[in-house]
Amino acid sequence: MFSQSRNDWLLFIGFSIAVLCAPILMEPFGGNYPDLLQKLAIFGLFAIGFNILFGLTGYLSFGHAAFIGVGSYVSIWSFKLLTMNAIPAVLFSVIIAGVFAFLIGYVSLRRSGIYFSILTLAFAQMCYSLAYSVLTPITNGETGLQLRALRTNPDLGLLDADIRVLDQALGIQETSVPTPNFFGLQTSGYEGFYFCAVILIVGFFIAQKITNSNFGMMLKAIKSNQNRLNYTGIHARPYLLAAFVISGMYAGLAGSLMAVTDPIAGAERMQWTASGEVVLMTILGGVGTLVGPVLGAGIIKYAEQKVSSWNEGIISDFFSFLPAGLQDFTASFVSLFVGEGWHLTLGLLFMVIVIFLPGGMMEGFRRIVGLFKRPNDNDTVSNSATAQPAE
Amino acid sequence: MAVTETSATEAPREFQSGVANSVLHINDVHKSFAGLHALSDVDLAVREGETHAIIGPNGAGKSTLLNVCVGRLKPDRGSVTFDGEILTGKEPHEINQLGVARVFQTPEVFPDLTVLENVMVPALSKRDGHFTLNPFKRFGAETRLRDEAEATLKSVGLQGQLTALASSMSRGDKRRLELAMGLIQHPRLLLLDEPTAGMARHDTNATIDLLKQIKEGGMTKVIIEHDMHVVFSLADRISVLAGGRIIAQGTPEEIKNNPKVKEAYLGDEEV
Amino acid sequence: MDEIFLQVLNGLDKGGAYALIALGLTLVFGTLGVVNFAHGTLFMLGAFCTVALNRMLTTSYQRVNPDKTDFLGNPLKEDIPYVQDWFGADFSAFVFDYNVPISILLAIVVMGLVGVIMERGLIKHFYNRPHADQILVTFGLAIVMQEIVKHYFGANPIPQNAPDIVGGAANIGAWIGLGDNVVYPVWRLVYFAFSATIIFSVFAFLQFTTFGMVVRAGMQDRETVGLLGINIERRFTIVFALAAIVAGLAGVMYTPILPPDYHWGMDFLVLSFVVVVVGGMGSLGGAVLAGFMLGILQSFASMNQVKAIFPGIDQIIIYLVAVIILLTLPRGLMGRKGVMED
Amino acid sequence: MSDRKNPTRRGVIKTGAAAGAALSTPYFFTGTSLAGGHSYRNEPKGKDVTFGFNVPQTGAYSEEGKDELRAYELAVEHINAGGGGMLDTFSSKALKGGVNGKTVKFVTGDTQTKSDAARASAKRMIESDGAIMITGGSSSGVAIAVQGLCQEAGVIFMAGLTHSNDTTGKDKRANGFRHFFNTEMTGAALAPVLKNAFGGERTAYHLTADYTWGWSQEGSIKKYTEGLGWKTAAAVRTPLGAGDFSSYITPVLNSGADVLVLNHYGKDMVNSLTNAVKFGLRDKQVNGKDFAIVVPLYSRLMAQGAGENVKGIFGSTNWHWSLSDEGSKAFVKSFGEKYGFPPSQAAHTTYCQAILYADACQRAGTFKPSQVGKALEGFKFDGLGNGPTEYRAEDHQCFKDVLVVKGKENPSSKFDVLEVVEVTPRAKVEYKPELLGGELGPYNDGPV
Repeated sequence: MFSQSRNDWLLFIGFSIAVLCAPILMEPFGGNYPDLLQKLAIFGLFAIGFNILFGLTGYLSFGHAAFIGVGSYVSIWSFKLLTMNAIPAVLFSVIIAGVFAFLIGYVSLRRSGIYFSILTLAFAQMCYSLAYSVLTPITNGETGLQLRALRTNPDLGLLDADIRVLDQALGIQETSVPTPNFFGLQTSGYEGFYFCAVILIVGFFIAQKITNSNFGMMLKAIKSNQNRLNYTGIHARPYLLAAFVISGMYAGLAGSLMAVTDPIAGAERMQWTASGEVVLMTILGGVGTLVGPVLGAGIIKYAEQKVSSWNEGIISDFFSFLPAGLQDFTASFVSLFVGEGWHLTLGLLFMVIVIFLPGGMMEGFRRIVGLFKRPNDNDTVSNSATAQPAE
Repeated sequence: MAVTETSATEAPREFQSGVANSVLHINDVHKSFAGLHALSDVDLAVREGETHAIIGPNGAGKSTLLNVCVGRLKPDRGSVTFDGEILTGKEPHEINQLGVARVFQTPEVFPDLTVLENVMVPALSKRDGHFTLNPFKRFGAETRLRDEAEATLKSVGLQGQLTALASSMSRGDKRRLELAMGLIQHPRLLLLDEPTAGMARHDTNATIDLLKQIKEGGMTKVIIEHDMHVVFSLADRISVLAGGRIIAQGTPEEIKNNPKVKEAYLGDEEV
Repeated sequence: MDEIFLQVLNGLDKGGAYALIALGLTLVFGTLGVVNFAHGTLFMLGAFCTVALNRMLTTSYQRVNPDKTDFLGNPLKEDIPYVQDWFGADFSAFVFDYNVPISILLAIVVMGLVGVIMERGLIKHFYNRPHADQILVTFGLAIVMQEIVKHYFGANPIPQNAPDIVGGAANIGAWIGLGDNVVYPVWRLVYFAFSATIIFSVFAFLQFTTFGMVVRAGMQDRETVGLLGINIERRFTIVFALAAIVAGLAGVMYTPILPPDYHWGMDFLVLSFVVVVVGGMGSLGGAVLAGFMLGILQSFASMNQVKAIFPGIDQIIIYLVAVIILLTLPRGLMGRKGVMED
Repeated sequence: MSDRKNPTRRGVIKTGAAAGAALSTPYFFTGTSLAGGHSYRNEPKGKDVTFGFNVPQTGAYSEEGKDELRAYELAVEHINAGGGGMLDTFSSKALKGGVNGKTVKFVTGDTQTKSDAARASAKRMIESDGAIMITGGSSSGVAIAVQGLCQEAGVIFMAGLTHSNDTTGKDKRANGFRHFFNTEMTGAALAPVLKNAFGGERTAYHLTADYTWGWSQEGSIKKYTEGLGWKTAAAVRTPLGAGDFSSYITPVLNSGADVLVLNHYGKDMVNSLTNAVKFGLRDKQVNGKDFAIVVPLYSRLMAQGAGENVKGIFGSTNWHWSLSDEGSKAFVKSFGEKYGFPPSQAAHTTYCQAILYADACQRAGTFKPSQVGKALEGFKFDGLGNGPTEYRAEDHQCFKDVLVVKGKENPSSKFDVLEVVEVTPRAKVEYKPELLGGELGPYNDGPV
C-alpha cells in the first residue's frame, strides 16, 4: 500500500491536465480570461505552500502574506536593477523570501499554538506597516513599486528610473517601460498564465513529494502528537522550521509570480487579511490535502472577481422571466449576496463549510464518492484512508 | 501515607549494589511540586540487561521518577546518568537518541497516522537521528524498515491493522502499539509505564511473554507496574517507592519477604 | 511633563477600551475554551446599539413646510420625530441628548440576547472542535454580522454625541496645578471611570458570587467542575452573554470618542487578540494589565520625541511589544501553563 | 455553485459585453494579441459599447463608491438618451444619443480600495467583459495603479476621485485623464483664503496620513502657507486607520501652534476631526488668537458623518451641490430626482468623466485610445458645474476653478453641511506641467 506511487502519478497527471486545460474548464463559468487564470495559479501555489505548514504540521501562521510581499518587492527590484527576464526575479524572490521565513520562523517557532499564530501575525503586520510608511524609499509606499523607463536623467532616484544593468550589458533596446519576459516570451496574458501554470505544476509535484516523504510523515506526526514525537527521538523544531521556510518560499514564489505577470508591488499584499485569505482558501478546499487548497484558492478568487461584479442590473436581467413584482423582490434579495454584498456570501460560505464540512470541499467530494462506493468491501475503505494524504 | 513517611526515613542503602555495572544511575534525585515532595533522595541503579520493576502505591512518585528519566521533568536536585551520560537537563529527544525509549501509561500514539506509520516514525528516528532534511526521500520506498516494522507489529499482534488509523483503535490495541513503538527502536533501555494496565488477562499474559522474549535479547528494562503478577513474572530486581522515597530494593523473593514493604505497601494486598 | 500626563490619560482611555474587549475574550477562552474571532464584532454591535437607538428615537413622519425648500427647490418635507409629537420638545431634546447613556440599557438587552443566541446556536457546537475551526467559523460569523450592519447603516462612520453636560473639554491643568494646556475631554474621563467600574464589577462578580466561583474553578480545571455535576452548559451560556455585554457596553460608551462604523470589529480584532495573548490566554488580570499597558505604550510611542528616535515606532509598537513579551514570557504576562498551547 | 454559473454568463452577455464579439470568440483562441480585424483593444463590433466602472463597493470608501456608481448609471442614461442632466448644459453638443451610433452598456468592478484588487477587477473588465475604457476609484494609490494598468492594456482610464499630485504628475500616463483637482491646486487656492480668515502670523501644526497622498497634501499646504508668511510648528505622520487620534492631538496643545491642519481623508478625517474638536481645539485661544482647524480636502459624504464637528472648518472641494450655475443645478436636479438626495463631489467628477469620455469618442468618431486622447487633449468646455475648464494636453489634468469651503454654521438639512467661501479662479491655481515631473509617454491602443 505504500508502493501506490501509481496513484500519485495519476493524481499528478490529472492535476496537470486540469491546470493546463483551465481556460477551457473555466469557460462555462465566464472565468476564462488571463488575469483570473493567473490568479488561480498563483494563489493555488501559495495555498499549496501554506498547506505544507498548516495542513501537515497544524501550525497556523497568520503572517504568510509578508512573504508574498517580500517576493513581489524583490522581483520588481530585480526587474528594475538587473533584467526584465523573469528567471532571476523568481530565483531571488524565492531565496530572499526563504531568508525572511527563516528569521521569522526561527523566532516564532519558539512558541506554539495561538502564541505562534500571534507572533507570525505581529511580524507580518510590522512588515506591512513599515512598508506602507517608513520604508517608502524601498517600497514606494501606497502607490506601490513600479517599473519605469531607463534612467536618462542622473538626478532621478531608483524609484523613478530603472537601470537594468544586465539588460544594458546585453545591449537590449527598450522603448518606454518594458514588460517582464521569459527569454523573449512575454509573461502577461495567456503566456503569463502558462508560465504560472507550469510553475504551479512543478510546485504541486514538489509538494506531493514532500507529503509522501519521510519528512512529510514527520510533519504529520507533529500535527498528530508533537509531544510524543519528542519522546520518539525527533526534534520537532528543525522540522517545523524547515516546513515554515519551505512554505515561506512558496509564498515568495507566488509573490514573485504576481510581480512577473503584473509588474507592480504594493504593501497591502502583506496585510494580515491577506494572510487570513490563504487560511480560508486552505480550509475551504480541504486542509492537509494536496488538491484542496488549489480548489479553495480558485473559488475565493473567482468569487472576488466574478460574484462581486453581478450588480443589480445583471441580477434583474437574469430574473426577467419572473413576473415584475416577484422579479424585483427576487432581484433585490439576491443582490444582497452578490455584487457589493459578496463579502456576506463569503462569510456564510465559510460558516457553512466549517460547520458541515470541516474537511473542506475535498471532504465533500469524498462523501459524495462514498455514497456510490458504499457497497464495496472494507479493503477499498482502508485503501482510501492511506491514500488520503495524497489527494 | 503517614506510615510510609516515617518508615522511609530509614531508606535502606545497603540494597544498592552493582553500581559499577549499572547502566542507568539515578543519583539523589529530589523533586517537589508546590511544596509537595514527589521524590526525595532517590538513589537507584539499574544493571545492564536486567528487568527492574518499580512498584509502589498510587502517588508514590513512580511516574514522576520516569518523567525525570526521560527529560519531561527537571529534578530540583540530583542527576540521572545513563551509560556515563548525564541525562538531567537534556531534551527528551536527545535522551531518546541515546537509546532510552519510553512506553507511556496512557497511550500516546499518533492518532492521525496509520498503525504502520506510528511504528515507522520511531524506526526512522532510530536510523536517521533527531533531524534529517531530505524532503524527497519517499516514505513508501523504505522497504527494509517497513519489513521490520511489520514484524514488530506482528510480534505485538497488530499485523491485521497496518493501515488503520491509530485513532480508530481500541485502548488495548493502542497499548500494544505503544509497545511496538518502543520495541522497534531496539533501545538499550526501555522504560515501561504500566504496560498492561487495562488489558484483559490473556492479553496481559501475551504481553508478559513478549517482554520475556525481549529479555532474552539483553535489553535493559525499567518497568512500573501495579499488577504483581506481571512484576513477579518479569522482574529481576524490584525497587519499592513510597512517599517519594525508595523503601526497599532487592530480588522478587527479598521483596516478598521484606516486612517493611509488606507494612508500607503490600499490606493486606495479596501477592 | 504636561504632555506626558496627557499621554498617560490617553493611554488609560485606550487601555480601558482594550481591557474591556480583552476581558470578555479571555473569559470566553478561559471557561469555554473557544477562540472567538467575532468578539471584536460584538464591540461593534454594541456601538451600533447607540446608532440604532438614535434611529429609533428619531423615527419620524414627514410634514411639508411650505416656508422652506429642499435642495431640489421643492417645498421642504420636515422630519418630525414621533417622540417630539408625543412627549413634547423638551423631553425629546433630553432624550436625544442622553442617547448614549440610555442606549446602555438597550445594549444590555440586545447584547445579552446576541450572546445567548450566538452561544446556543453556534459556539456550543464548537467546544470540542480544533481551535482553527473555531477561529474560522467565528471569523465567518464576524464577516456576516459586519456586512449586515453595513447593509442597514452604511459604511460611513456615524458620529454620536455625549450628553452636553459631559460633552466638552475640562481644564484639568487648573484642577491639579499643571499648565493651562492640560485640557481633556470630559467624556474620556467618564469612559475611563466607566471601564474601571465595569472591570471591578466583573472581578467582584467572579470573586464574590457562587456563580463566579464555579466559573473561576472552571477556568482552573474544566473537567473537575464538569464532574461535580454542575450544569456547566447553562453557565457557559451566561458567561458568553456576559462577555458579549461587556464588549457591547465598551462599544456603546466608545461611540462619542470614535464615530462607529461597520468595520470596527475587524479593526479591533487583531488588537484585542494581541492584548489577550500579551496578558496570557485565559487570564483576566493579565488582559486588564496588558490592555492598559499597551494603551499607554501606544500613546507614548506616538509622541514626537519618541518618533524622532524611532521613526515609525507608533505603527508597530503593539506588535513589537507582543513579540518581546511572548519571547521573554512564554505565556504572556500572567498566563498559565497548558492553556491554548495545543 | 452550479446554479450560480448561469447568472454570470447570461448576465454578462446581456448587460455586460453585449458587444458579443468579445465573448463569442474566446480569448483563448486569439491570445492577447487582437486578431480578426480589431485595430485597437476591445474595439466594439456590435451595436453596443461597454464602459468599465471600477469603484470601491466594499471597505471604508464603499459609500463613495456607491455614489460614483449612481452617477455613472445616470451618465449612461443621459448619454444613451442624448440629453438630460448636465449633458444639456455641456458646451459640446456632439452627443446625440449613444456614442458613435452604439448604445452604452457598462460592467462594474469592486476595487476594495486596494491596488491589487482594483487592478484585478479592471483586468477582468478589459479581458473578460470587453470594456473599452475604465473609470472610477476613490484613492490615489488605486488610481495610479489602475492608470498604469490601462496604459499597459491599451484602454483609456478616466480617473475618479484621486487628489494626489502624482496621478497627473510623476505617475502620469498618456492613456490616463483626471478631472478632479490635486493637492497643488488645493494649496494654491486654500492658502490665500486662510490668510484672509486667520491673518498672516500663524503657526501651523500638521497631522498627516502616513502615505503618499498625505505627504503630497502636507507638502502643498506647507509650501503655500509658508509662502504667505505662516510658520510650521511640526508635521507629524499618523498611521493609516489609526482610529483614536488622541495621542497625536494632545501634543498640539503644548506646541504653541494656533492652526491644526488635518491631512487626512475619509474615515481618518472624520476620526481625527472629531477627536480634535472634542479636545476643545476649536474653542481654544492661542497667542491671543482663535485656534483654527483646517481640513484641506473635504468630502461632503464624510463630513455629513462628522456632523456638528465640521462647523466653521475650512477646506477645499472639487464641486458642491449648492453651486448655482446651470450645470450644477441640472445635475443636482436629475440626480436628486432619481435617488432622492444630492450628489457628492465623487459622483460629480465621475459623471463628468463619463460624459467627457463619451463626448470625446463622438468627436473623434472612434473609440481608439490614441484618437480619443487627442480629442480630449486641450479640450475646452463649460457647463459641467466648474465653469470654463480645460483638459491640459501636457499632463491630462483638468484646470478649473477651485472651491474653498467651510463647514456651515446653520445647516438647513443633513446634506447642507458646507458653504462655499470662495471660488478661486483657475489662473491662480495653475502651475507649469514640468513642476510635478513625470512623462506621459506615447498612447497605447493595445496589442494589435
